Amino acid sequence: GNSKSANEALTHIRLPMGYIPNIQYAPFYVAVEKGYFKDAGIEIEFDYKFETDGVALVGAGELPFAVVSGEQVLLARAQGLPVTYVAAWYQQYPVSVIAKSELGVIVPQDLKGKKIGLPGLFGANYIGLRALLNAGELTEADVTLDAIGFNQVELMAAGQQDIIVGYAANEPLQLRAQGIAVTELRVADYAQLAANGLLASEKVIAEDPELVRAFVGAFLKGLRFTMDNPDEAFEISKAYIPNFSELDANVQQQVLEVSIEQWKAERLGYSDPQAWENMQNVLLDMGLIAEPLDLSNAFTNEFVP
Amino acid sequence: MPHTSIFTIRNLSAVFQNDNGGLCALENISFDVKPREFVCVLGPSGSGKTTLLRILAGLIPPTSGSFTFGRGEEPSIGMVFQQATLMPWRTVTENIKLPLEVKKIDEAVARKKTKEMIELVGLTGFEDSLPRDLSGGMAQRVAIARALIHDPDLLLLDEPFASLDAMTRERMWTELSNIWQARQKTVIMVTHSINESLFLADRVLVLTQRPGKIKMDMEVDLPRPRKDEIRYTSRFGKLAKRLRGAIE
Amino acid sequence: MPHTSIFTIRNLSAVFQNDNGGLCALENISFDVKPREFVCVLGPSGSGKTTLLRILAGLIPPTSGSFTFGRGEEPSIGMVFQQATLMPWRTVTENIKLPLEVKKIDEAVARKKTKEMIELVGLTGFEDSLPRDLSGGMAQRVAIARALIHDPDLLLLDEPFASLDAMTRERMWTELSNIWQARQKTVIMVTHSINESLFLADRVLVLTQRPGKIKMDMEVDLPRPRKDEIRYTSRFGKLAKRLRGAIE
Amino acid sequence: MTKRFIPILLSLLAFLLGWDLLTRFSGIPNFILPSPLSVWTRFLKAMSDGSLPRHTAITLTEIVLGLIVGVLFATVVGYMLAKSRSLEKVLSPYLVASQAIPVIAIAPLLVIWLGDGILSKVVICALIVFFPVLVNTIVGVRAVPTALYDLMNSLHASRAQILWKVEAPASLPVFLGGLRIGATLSVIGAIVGELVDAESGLGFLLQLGDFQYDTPMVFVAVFTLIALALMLYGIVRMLENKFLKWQS
Amino acid sequence: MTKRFIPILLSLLAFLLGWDLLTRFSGIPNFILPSPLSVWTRFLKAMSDGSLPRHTAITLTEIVLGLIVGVLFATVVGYMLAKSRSLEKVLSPYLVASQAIPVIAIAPLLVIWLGDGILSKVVICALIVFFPVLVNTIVGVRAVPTALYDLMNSLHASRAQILWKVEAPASLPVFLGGLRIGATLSVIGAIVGELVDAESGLGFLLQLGDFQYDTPMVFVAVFTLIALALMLYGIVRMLENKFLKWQS
Ligand SMILES: Nc1ncnc2c1ncn2[C@@H]1O[C@H](COP(=O)(O)OP(=O)(O)OP(=O)(O)O)[C@@H](O)[C@H]1O
Ligand SMILES: Nc1ncnc2c1ncn2[C@@H]1O[C@H](COP(=O)(O)OP(=O)(O)OP(=O)(O)O)[C@@H](O)[C@H]1O
Ligand SMILES: [Mg+2]
Ligand SMILES: [Mg+2]
Repeated sequence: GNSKSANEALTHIRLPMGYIPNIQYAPFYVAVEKGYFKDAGIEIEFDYKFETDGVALVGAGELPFAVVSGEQVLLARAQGLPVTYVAAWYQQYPVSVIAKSELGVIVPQDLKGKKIGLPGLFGANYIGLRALLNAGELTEADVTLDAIGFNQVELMAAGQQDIIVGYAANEPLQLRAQGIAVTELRVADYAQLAANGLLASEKVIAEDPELVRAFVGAFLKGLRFTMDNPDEAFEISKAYIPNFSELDANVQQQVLEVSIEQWKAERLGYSDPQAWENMQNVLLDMGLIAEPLDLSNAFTNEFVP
Repeated sequence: MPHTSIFTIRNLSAVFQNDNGGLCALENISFDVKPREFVCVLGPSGSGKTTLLRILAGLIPPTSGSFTFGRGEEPSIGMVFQQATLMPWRTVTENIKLPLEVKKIDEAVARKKTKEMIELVGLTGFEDSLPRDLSGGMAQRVAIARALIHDPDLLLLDEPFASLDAMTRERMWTELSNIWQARQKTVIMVTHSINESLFLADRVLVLTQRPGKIKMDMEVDLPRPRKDEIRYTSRFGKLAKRLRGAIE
Repeated sequence: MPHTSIFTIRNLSAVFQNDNGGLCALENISFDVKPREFVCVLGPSGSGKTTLLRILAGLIPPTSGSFTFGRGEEPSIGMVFQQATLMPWRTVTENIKLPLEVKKIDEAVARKKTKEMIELVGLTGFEDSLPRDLSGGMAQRVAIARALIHDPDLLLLDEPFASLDAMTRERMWTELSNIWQARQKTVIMVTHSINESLFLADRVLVLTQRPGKIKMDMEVDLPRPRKDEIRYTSRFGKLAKRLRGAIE
Repeated sequence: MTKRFIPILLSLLAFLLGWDLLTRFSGIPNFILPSPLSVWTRFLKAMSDGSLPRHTAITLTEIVLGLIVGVLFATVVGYMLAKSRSLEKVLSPYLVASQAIPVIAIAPLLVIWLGDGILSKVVICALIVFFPVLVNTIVGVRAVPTALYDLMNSLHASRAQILWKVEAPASLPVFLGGLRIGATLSVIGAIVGELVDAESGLGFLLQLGDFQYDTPMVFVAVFTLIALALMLYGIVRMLENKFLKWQS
Repeated sequence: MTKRFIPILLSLLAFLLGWDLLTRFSGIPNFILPSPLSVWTRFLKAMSDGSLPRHTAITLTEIVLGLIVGVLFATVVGYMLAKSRSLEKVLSPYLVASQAIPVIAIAPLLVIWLGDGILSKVVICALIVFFPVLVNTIVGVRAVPTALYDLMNSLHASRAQILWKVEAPASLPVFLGGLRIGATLSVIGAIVGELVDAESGLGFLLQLGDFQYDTPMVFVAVFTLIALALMLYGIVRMLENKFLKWQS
């Protein structure tokens, strides 16, 4: 019921996405194309800058919202950034450990004694890996970590890495498309962790809660539509992704499929408090935050319809 | 006998800082120069002749002593340095034209004047040559032309004819004499040639070994215009002998 | 009359490329130099004297013609350039010592020899000065010392005494004569001074205006050692007059 | 004209051949090191769909603006620092510091202060261009021969005349060296800015290609960057050929 | 000695004060622009837990190795290119190209070919150092006065002697300018390498601090980088003071 009349000025929102234009952002593209944002009185401008810069700008009150991954919220709050997670998008933590099939890595315990390539010793990949190791009752000392930058697919294809960490909706699909048989250990299968969603500044929550509600609502509509009509969503997204024609349409379709799998929830947008507890424990365990936070400020389901 | 000097130099000293307590190049120099006077400065190598010219040109301040211009205002200066000091990126024409550019003389006038000067110093045909393509004497002639082109009140010449052959040098003497006589100029010229100084100067200063002091200040009372034959007169011989005596 | 020449120059020409078809600096030069001969080269500014020396030193190739060394092997060369050409980062001592370094002479020997040369050219007290702190004549004396220090077979001197005062110059004449007589040296020296050439040379070459050709090749049959008084002899006067005639 | 380019063309052919052989026989998969042909095909595609020209235009605009701003600042500041050692002492720590700060560390500050638009990219590019030009301006101006200052001062030239007629041409060789470095680095400067805040430009294409595993696109972007760098470098070389003719 | 640093200290104080006031009154939150005090506190912490020294040591090792490799290559290649214009024509497109390739574009190739250890970081650092040193080596060697080559050739000096006794000292001012730029950029070079595969070094600390929104840590890393850059810059300035005394 927040839709404003068409001739009223729309609220312009610049939204840091944290990654380059990608089919995973289909819900956002759908929400634009279907006019959900417009109906909510919002005009969206996508901004594909680094994730942490987006969070900092939201924290500084320069921007109202950002798309972020779960751990970012806690890390930011631990440093006193006044930001709150207002809608869950991914219900599953999107990271996987990917191994060449011949290694027979089926359960986390199989990683013991192995060398694992990951982009760097921080970031979602690292956190996901640690959660997985925890689930397998392993520590970092039981494996060899090898920081290789965002070159996991290349190095595995070149035969230099046999086990890597990556995103479930990306690296395994790319590797299989290259004809490399891999098995996958999904973090989400072993640990329920707060994952990607929408972040809002405390400022906008305090000053303009209706905007937050409208924004979340429009996004969730897009999410719902995408999950219900993946093919149409796929078609809609094409225009938003530069050079889409160059990409392997099959792989892109799979990316969307796998992503939709990770979005499924009984109540779209809902944050499970347990997932936040778990995430906090992982971060505490890793020493990335020093002491437990008041999680009630970190996320809210208040704006989720 | 009071006279209006174009400049007055009193107790001038110049000391260069170095590691062992400073090198005294000039000590207690005092002299006056009258307007339109042609003064030659002689002295052994390292006696401070160049230093004196540099002080007079205002390029370095004296360490002590004073030097004042008669009419209060600084005269315009034409200087020939001991090294030719050409700009390597400028052609002969452009190098000679420099003083006119600095004085913001109209380009067409400047071109014409430059052409005359090039003829005067015998460099026709080399107008567009770069300094690196000139012989030593040719470079020096460019420097002479540059010093004369803007018709300065005061000429400061540091061994301007040192690397010229006898014939060219004598032609230059005549030209310089003519210019000096025709226009209202004061000239101070360093030279190592006794002949040159007697042929050109009204007055010759001889400096001592370092530190340079004035050892002799001699009027040259030879009649003008001085032709080549004057060298064989007894008056010339006598003056030359006095100078040679002072230089030893 | 056959004689063993230290080098032989035949039909030498030098042309410098320029925009209008090349500038001919030397044309068809032929002469022989005997071992231990002292040759002076005179000629107007721009007549190719420096170019000739540069060809003899092997710095530029002649455009045509040949020049061969008598005994087949290249002699070691000591050269004084028209500009002093000192290395600005080296002190007086280090500049003078350079040829010994190039010849890889033992450091202690080199130091001693350098000290002697510094005394010879009257630069005691300036051993550690940098070139920028020297007067023009002092820089030239450094260059002279550098050309002599390694006792070369062939001296190529381009107006080496041009910026020296009369007294220093005459002292240098004597020193050069002594060195030349005491050691087995051949000297080719460019000068603008008729006196200088008659005082020092066995033979004087006079070049013409550009393009330089040999206009005169004159033996100087004055007895040695030549003292200052020789200038007032009639033989000297006669030779001087012949030279002056050739130069005009 | 055409002949001069033959060795370059040959080396280019050799490079392409080597690259092609590498992709064929090294076993490196195509999506890591694409073949020359696939890059060429991708290039044609990116040209025909207009994406490459559009993004190139954006990056080129940033580069040109960044270069202009960076070079202007560097020249002015460099000149001031060359003239004042005490100013240099106080400022240079900050200038060096500005070069050691990774853009990633201050990206949010840049966005807050300069916004998301072209300004931040221009500033990042200018910052990278700044330093080489600054240092070479200082080195170049410091090396201007003092003799030329003396000449200009003797002519009572103004500060501006000294700047334009002496300091600028004399320091030009070293300055243009700095510009060569700056122009080449400017390309990376603009890309760095685009990588932080990717929405358009070749940096965006590059990142997109990287994340989309569209390696031929990455190589197309890289070759476009190289072409831009070569173009800018070529322009500076042309300036050198034009203005430094006197040097060679 | 102490007096010379007063202006620097004063400017540093002013900088700290300005920064502090900025954080207090600009409204920019602490996690974007931390206060000096919070950075200092974080610094002490990072020192006491040993993380800062450890990561700094790693980065410093990369920088030093990268500098050595980059400078050595640049000097050798630069010298060769300075001597051969045709070699320069063929090679320089590739050298320029190497500077326009963003590391991100070839990161997979780098890691495949060089591994993910210190080698790839040293190479990236060396690549960035290379170019300024290369260009300034070329510019410096090209500007060596031909007169000094003539001098050395007249002494039959060997290529090596010409290199060490003339070319090296004469090109040193410009070369050291290139080194100043290279040393300053080397810091960023090492960091860029560390950003590609972050596991240790200041680049890792920086990225970790960024990830954790621990902005004071980011600033501690940045200030450490600045300190490293200043140290390297200072070393080059010391070399300049030592070897270029003759210039000032
Ligand atoms: N810039 C300088 N720094 C230090 N000492 C200097 C400087 N210029 C000249 N001198 C010293 O001052 C003394 C006088 O030098 P000056 O050039 O005036 O001599 P000069 O009479 O012109 O000699 P010459 O006939 O050889 O040119 C010399 O001993 C020289 O070493
Ligand atoms: N590198 C060069 N390039 C072009 N032309 C040159 C070059 N060197 C000399 N010349 C020309 O060759 C001619 C002879 O020059 P050279 O230096 O040999 O004369 P010189 O007899 O030594 O004269 P001076 O007595 O003036 O030193 C001159 O016209 C000069 O312009
Ligand atoms: Mg002098
Ligand atoms: Mg000559």
